[in-house]
Amino acid sequence: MIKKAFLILLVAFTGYVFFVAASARPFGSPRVVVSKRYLEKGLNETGSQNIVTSVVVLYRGFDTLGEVTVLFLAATALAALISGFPFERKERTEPSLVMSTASRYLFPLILLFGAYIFVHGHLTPGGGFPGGVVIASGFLLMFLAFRKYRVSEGGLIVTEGLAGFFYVLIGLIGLYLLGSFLASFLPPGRLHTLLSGGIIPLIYILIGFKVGSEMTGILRSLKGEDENG
Amino acid sequence: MSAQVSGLIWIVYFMLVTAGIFLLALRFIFGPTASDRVVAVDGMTTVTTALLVILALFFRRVIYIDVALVYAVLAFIAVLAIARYLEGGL
Amino acid sequence: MKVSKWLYTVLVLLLLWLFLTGSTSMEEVIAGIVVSVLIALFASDIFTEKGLKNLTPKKIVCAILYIPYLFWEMIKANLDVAYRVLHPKMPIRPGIVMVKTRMKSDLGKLMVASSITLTPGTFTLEVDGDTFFIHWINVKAEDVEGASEQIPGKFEKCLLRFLD
Amino acid sequence: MWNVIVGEILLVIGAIFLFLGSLGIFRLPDVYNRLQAGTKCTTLGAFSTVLGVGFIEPHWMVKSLLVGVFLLLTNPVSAHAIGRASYRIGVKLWKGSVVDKLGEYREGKNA
Amino acid sequence: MAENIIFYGSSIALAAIGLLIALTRRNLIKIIIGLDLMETGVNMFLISIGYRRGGTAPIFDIPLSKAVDPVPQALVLTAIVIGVAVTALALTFAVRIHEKYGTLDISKLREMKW
Amino acid sequence: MTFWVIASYFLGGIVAYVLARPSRKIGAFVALLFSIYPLYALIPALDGGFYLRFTVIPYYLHLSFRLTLLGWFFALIAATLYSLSLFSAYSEKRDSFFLLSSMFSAGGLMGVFLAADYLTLFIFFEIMAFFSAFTFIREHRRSALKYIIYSLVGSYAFLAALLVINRSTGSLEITPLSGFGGSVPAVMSLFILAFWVKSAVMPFHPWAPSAYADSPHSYTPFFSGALSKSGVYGLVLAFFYIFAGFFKSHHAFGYIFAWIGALTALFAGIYALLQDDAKKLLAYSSISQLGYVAFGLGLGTSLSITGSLFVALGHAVFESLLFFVIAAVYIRTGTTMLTEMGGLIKKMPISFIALLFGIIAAAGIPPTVGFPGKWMLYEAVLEKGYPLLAGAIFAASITAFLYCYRLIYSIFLGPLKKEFRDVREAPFPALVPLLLLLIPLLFFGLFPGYVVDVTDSILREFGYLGVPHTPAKLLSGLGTFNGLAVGITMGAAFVIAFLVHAVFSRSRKVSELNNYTAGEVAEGVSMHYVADFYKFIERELHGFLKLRVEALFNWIAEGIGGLGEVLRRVYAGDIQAYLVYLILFLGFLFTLYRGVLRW
Amino acid sequence: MVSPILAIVIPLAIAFLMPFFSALSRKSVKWVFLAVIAFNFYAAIMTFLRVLSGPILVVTAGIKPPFAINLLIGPLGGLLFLLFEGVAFLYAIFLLKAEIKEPVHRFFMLFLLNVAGATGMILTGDLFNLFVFLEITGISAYGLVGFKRDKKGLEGGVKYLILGSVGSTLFLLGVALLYSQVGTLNMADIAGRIWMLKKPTLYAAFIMFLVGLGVEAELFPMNAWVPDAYEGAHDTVTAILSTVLSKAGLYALIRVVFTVLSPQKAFLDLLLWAGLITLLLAELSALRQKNVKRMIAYSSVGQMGLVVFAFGMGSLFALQAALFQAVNHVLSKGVLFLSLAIMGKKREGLELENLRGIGRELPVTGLLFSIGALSLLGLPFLSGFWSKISLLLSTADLKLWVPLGLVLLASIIEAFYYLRTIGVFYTGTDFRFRETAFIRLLPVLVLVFVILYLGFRPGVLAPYLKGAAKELVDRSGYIGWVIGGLKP
Ligand code: NA
Ligand code: NA
Repeated sequence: MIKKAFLILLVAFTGYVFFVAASARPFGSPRVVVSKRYLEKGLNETGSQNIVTSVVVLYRGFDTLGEVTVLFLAATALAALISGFPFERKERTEPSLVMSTASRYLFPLILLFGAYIFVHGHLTPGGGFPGGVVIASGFLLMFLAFRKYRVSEGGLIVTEGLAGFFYVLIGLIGLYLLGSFLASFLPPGRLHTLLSGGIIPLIYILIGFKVGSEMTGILRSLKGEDENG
Repeated sequence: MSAQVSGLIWIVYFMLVTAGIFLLALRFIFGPTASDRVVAVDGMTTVTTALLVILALFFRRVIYIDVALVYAVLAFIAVLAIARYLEGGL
Repeated sequence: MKVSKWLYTVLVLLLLWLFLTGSTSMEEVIAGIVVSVLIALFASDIFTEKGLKNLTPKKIVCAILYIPYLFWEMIKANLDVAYRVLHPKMPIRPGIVMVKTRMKSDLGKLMVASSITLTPGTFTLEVDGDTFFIHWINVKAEDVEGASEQIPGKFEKCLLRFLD
Repeated sequence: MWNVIVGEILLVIGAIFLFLGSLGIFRLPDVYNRLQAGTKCTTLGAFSTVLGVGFIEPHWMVKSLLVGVFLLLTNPVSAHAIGRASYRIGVKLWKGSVVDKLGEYREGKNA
Repeated sequence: MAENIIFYGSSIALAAIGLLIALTRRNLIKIIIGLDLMETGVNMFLISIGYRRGGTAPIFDIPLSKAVDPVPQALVLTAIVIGVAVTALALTFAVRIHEKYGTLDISKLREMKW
Repeated sequence: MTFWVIASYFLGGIVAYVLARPSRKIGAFVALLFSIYPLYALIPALDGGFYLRFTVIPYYLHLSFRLTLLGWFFALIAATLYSLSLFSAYSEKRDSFFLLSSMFSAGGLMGVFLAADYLTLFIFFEIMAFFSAFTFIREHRRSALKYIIYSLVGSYAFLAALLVINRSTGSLEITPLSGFGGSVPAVMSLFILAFWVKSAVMPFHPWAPSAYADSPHSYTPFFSGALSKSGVYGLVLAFFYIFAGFFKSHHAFGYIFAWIGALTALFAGIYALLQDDAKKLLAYSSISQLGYVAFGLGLGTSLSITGSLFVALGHAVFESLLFFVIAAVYIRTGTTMLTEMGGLIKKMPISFIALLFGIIAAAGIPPTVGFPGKWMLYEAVLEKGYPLLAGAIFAASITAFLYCYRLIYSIFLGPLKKEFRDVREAPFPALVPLLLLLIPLLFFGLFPGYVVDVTDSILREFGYLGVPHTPAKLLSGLGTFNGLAVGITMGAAFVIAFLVHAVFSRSRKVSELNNYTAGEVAEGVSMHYVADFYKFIERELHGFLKLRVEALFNWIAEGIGGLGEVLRRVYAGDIQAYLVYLILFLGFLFTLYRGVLRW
Repeated sequence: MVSPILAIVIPLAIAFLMPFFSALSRKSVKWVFLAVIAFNFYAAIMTFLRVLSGPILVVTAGIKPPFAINLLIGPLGGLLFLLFEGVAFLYAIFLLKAEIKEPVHRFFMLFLLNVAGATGMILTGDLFNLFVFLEITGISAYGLVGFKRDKKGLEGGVKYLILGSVGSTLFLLGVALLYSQVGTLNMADIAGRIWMLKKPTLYAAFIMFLVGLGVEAELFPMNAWVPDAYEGAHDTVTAILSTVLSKAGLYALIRVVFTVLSPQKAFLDLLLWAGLITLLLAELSALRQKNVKRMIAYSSVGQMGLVVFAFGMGSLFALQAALFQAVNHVLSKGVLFLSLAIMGKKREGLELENLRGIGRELPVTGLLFSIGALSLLGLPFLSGFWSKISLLLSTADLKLWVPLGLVLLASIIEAFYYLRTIGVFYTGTDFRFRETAFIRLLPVLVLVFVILYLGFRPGVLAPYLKGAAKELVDRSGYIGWVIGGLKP
């Protein structure tokens, strides 16, 4: 009890002091240095009307490649760690008919919605990551609703492998053509339409595929295979 | 450009929804069973979805509706997952 | 049949796409077609059983007519709940009753179950074959046996026309 | 401007039903009754809200309705899933419940 | 100052609660949840840094007079994905540990000490 | 030339390591060849030295060597002893790893004597310490580790001194420290600690008995006779060269050091009496002899320094001779325990003769190399007029008689054990060092002046006057010692005594196997005198002997170990504890910076 | 001309494709791995040579810093780059004959990404990008540690994961704090605007960075995961953790403190004492360890402490010594862990008692182990001696007598347990000679060769170390490279 109280005090103290340090900055008027330029020039420079997207895919695109790698890494590590795990659940209940039927009909719609999100990443507050997650959630729905629903591992591997590879390839094309990795070698295009943003939609589509297949792969690994299917 | 919504409406709307969320939170906290909490969560997701759409109107940004849609999809699947977990179907 | 299923799926998806984008510009439509085609390639089997046969004019009209009916039922349901919730004494007599459905297809059962849930005082707790178990918020003694007609019956009349 | 008026009314109705749904979840006695209230009222409340938004900003109607339709399609399913799971793991009916056909049915099946 | 307290205070409180959970709970899953909360707190902090009074989402589908800082949003996106990755991995560890040790009690994981 | 004096050992070590894998004898032989080159190079000449440049950031460090007379004196001793020890190693069929480490240790020692700067000195000191430990770390890990830890404490103390000196003077060259800014006594203490430890002068001796006893028998002579001289070398450098100014002006320092030396000589002698292991006995004897050296250095007069250097030389000769004898005996008997031997005189006559001369020298009896140095030390202390000190050092010389007697008696006299009935004389290579060492043992005893020629030059380099002498004669303020005359007298007396004994002896000759007594012999009870030879001393000094400084050092070591045991529990395996540490550290940092963070 | 960025992105691309290679041929995986690492090594050599004539600025997305992420490879980065890729290359050779549990291709994917992550950490010029690479390195390391999926591996892995993710969360918090006040994430840009920071924020950010990165840099008290993770991990994994990973964490810490935040006296003092305490505690803890791998793990922690201590001194000389010591630690620990891996194959478990006489059985391995250990102890004419002596000389230069004494004390303790270990390795007789395959010895031999070479020619490193140290001391130079006028 004393230990717990001590820990609470310690954490509270840490939080308090940190709050003091954090709130030293006057709130609501940040010292905008780089983002000022993004907001002022980003639209014309990159062609993406969603500035967050242009920051994610271009200005900080290298981060995003790393981010994709992190997800890939987690999927890999997870698959490695779970490998050989005895999934010996025998007493799984069957999903209800209502649920499985609903899932069946919702599944393509959710996939489409996911695709919509990552295709329009430069126009709406979406992008490859949420789009990919929505797609994976569609697969999750199927896993939940059908005990025997299967996703081919080969398909997932091919998708994520190629998506990742093409991502790097696009970066390398930029390096080759413009001397800079991930440089946008496509024109900004017609603003506010689907065909804008240079390489941004391209990359976001790849990310969507990659994230979708990776998250699905993670779910697949965690689901395991029970003896019925 | 677009029509203004009366301030009173906002007040009424947000007050009611806030009160609702508060009640749901109470149910979530007091349970008593796990199912009760899931029911509270499920209710909350619907309320939140509505709230996101309303916020789109409040800020006059249609793009936020996409957010509401994503949220609705994910919340639905999450609730299903919890339900399946509860009945031992995972 | 396969092509029919696939085409049907593509059409539905493309429609949804257009709703989502809210635009009919060339590139959006093309993108929509590409996406729909891709998804339909591996999802059409689970999405539909009858394919394009779903799209007869009669079925479409019935489906559209079903919507206001459902809404009317929903509003009644909500007022009912409002009454029970707001009433200080909470006048409820809950219980679970068993009903049979006439719907054959999965989709039909789903629609019936969902409709039941959204309409006054009832919600579908469990489905086993054609037997539905309904949680009823205000069970009257005489209802327990005649529930089958009372609850799903009213939807089924309508639903049977465009689903089964 | 009529559309704004309609929209506002719909919004208020939506808010009221959302609140009532929450109140139902809070007040009603057991999981099953709470689900009754929760599903019906919140769904209608949300639908009313999106419809209202669609009226106020007509350009948004399609998209906004998509949200509503999605909720309409999914909420009964999730309520069903929760209710079924609760029953299966043995969450008791409220003591004032009058009949439990499902319990009888399951007993008959097991016997 | 009020905004300071709301935004910073709540994100730091969230992080602190997460930390406290990680420090006091014995169950590995709960510890992972605690860490996740901590991360969420930090992400909230990051997001609130980018806030500007009257700012809106930096998406130029309409002309904007004032947008919030897009950079923290991009950062948080990355941080969230990373958090998901770590959490997934951590949960896998939990699964395997439960298999090998028969428990999720973190204090039983002392095969190697001193 | 100087370069090859050192490099020859390292090169030879590697070559011998490789060749000894197929054949140990070839390896030992090659090692011997490589060890003879430095001897050959050292005997004739003193050349200027050389520099090796090692560019190390952040400093431009270089290794430099220089052959000084003092270094030459010790280097020659070391090179000789090392070559001799390889003969013995040849008989013992030492393996490749031993050859490598012993060659490297010899190279390290050579580097110490030839170093021209502190860093070089330190480097070779380290090499010497590590590789001498490696010669026996495999068989006797505990004593080797003990030895290396003592050495490291010393050499790191030296390193610290080196760093201070470099910080103050900006140079690492070994030169007298004048106008030194820092605290001289502190630096000097650090500096001499290394050499103090290495020369095993009390109280830093505890490593020596176990290390000498446990090191390979063929290596111990070099270990004791030469490696310990690196300590003497360093002390001489410190007292009379580097810190000469301080040493001259602070008489108390020298006086105290002389006392430390005298007490070392005395107590180590007493301890030597009580040992049952011949090598331990010799180890304490060695410590005792180095006590004499320290004593002489502490007195700080020309005569005493000369005496010290002479004792150092003598010690190198007779102590290693004695160890070589033990090695030879061990080859045949497989033991070094005094209580397990006896009566070997007829079986191993050459070894007996060598041992006899060795103990005569160790006891400080003319005309051997053991006497002149001690004579000079006695003269010096009397000249100085320190009667108590003189008493202590005389008492020490009595102990030497006693333990020497015990040594020869236990091994060669008395009854012969049954199991040694068929023992033969040691193999020839093991006898070579015995025979060769007898030459300097007698020659420098008869003609101490040749040694004093060298020491005089050394002293003059340090600004001291020499000791008046002729080849055979030494002059002190109080008297004269003529080695040759004494030698002739003693020799004549010995011949006469032998004749008298041969002619007039009436004693009955009994077999060495005779147990002297008839009747039942209890098995397992040693009938040999030596078992309880000096037990009475142990009884009398019981309380005092328990006060061992070793216990203090062990206590410190165990304390550190125990601290480690406690501290490693910080790593408790509990992840939440780890998290708490992290948060505590955060809290600590906040507290540390509270002024800045304003709370 | 090879762009240094390829050393990060090519491994990523190949890691993405690894499952294909695995499907084609299970054996090809390790060769592909070796080939990629070889490419990285080549890139590192090329970059190192180019850096000699001036720093390299690599921009991404075709947009000049600070508006897009950039890499900056100065002398420090070049040196570490070469070191990391060289060591990784040796490990890749070593792994050719290693026994690895299934799924093998996942192991190599993780390993590859680990190397790429560490490379990214040292090359990047952006603070948040550093965080991303920190996570890549960390997550791959968690996976690698737990890869054996036995009790020890899982335990070590999860402990590392928990501490590591708390650490990186704190680091992120630090980044957030900095961004909130300077509005930029480019390290050079922040460095140039550090005056904009209020002091509380500067200090709070420092605290976050120190604690956050201290986890990876193995600083006390954030290093408690180290022994457990090292003990539980596969041997080669332990080697890369101890050599490359810890250095990457250290680099991040040093870069942040010296370049980004400006080296305040208060910060440096803290580093100094934290390093010293880490050193002492770790050495004391190692003293009574029975398991050799765990013992070396503690020793590794101690060495990191020593390096941090040296960095904490902050003088140009001390920084050079610290870098030299870090290089030597990489070399020695590589030798120790790899040769221990070879020994582990012959015996059950790595308890000291089990390894009796192993030096007789594996004479070459035993000898290499001994040389590695002796270099660590600072035996003259091994490279460790020179770094230690330069470190001590700079300690003396700053008149830090108490720390000097403590470092020497720690060295004595270290000598004791290493020599004890070597002694045990050579104890006993009559062991059958069964030396391991040459291909496994080769990497160790190369490392030992470098140790010996540097032991006799320590000066060859001098100019590079000096350049690297200058890069750390001269902040304005660094800022100029990035913001000023280096042509991309
Ligand atoms: Na819902
Ligand atoms: Na997390």
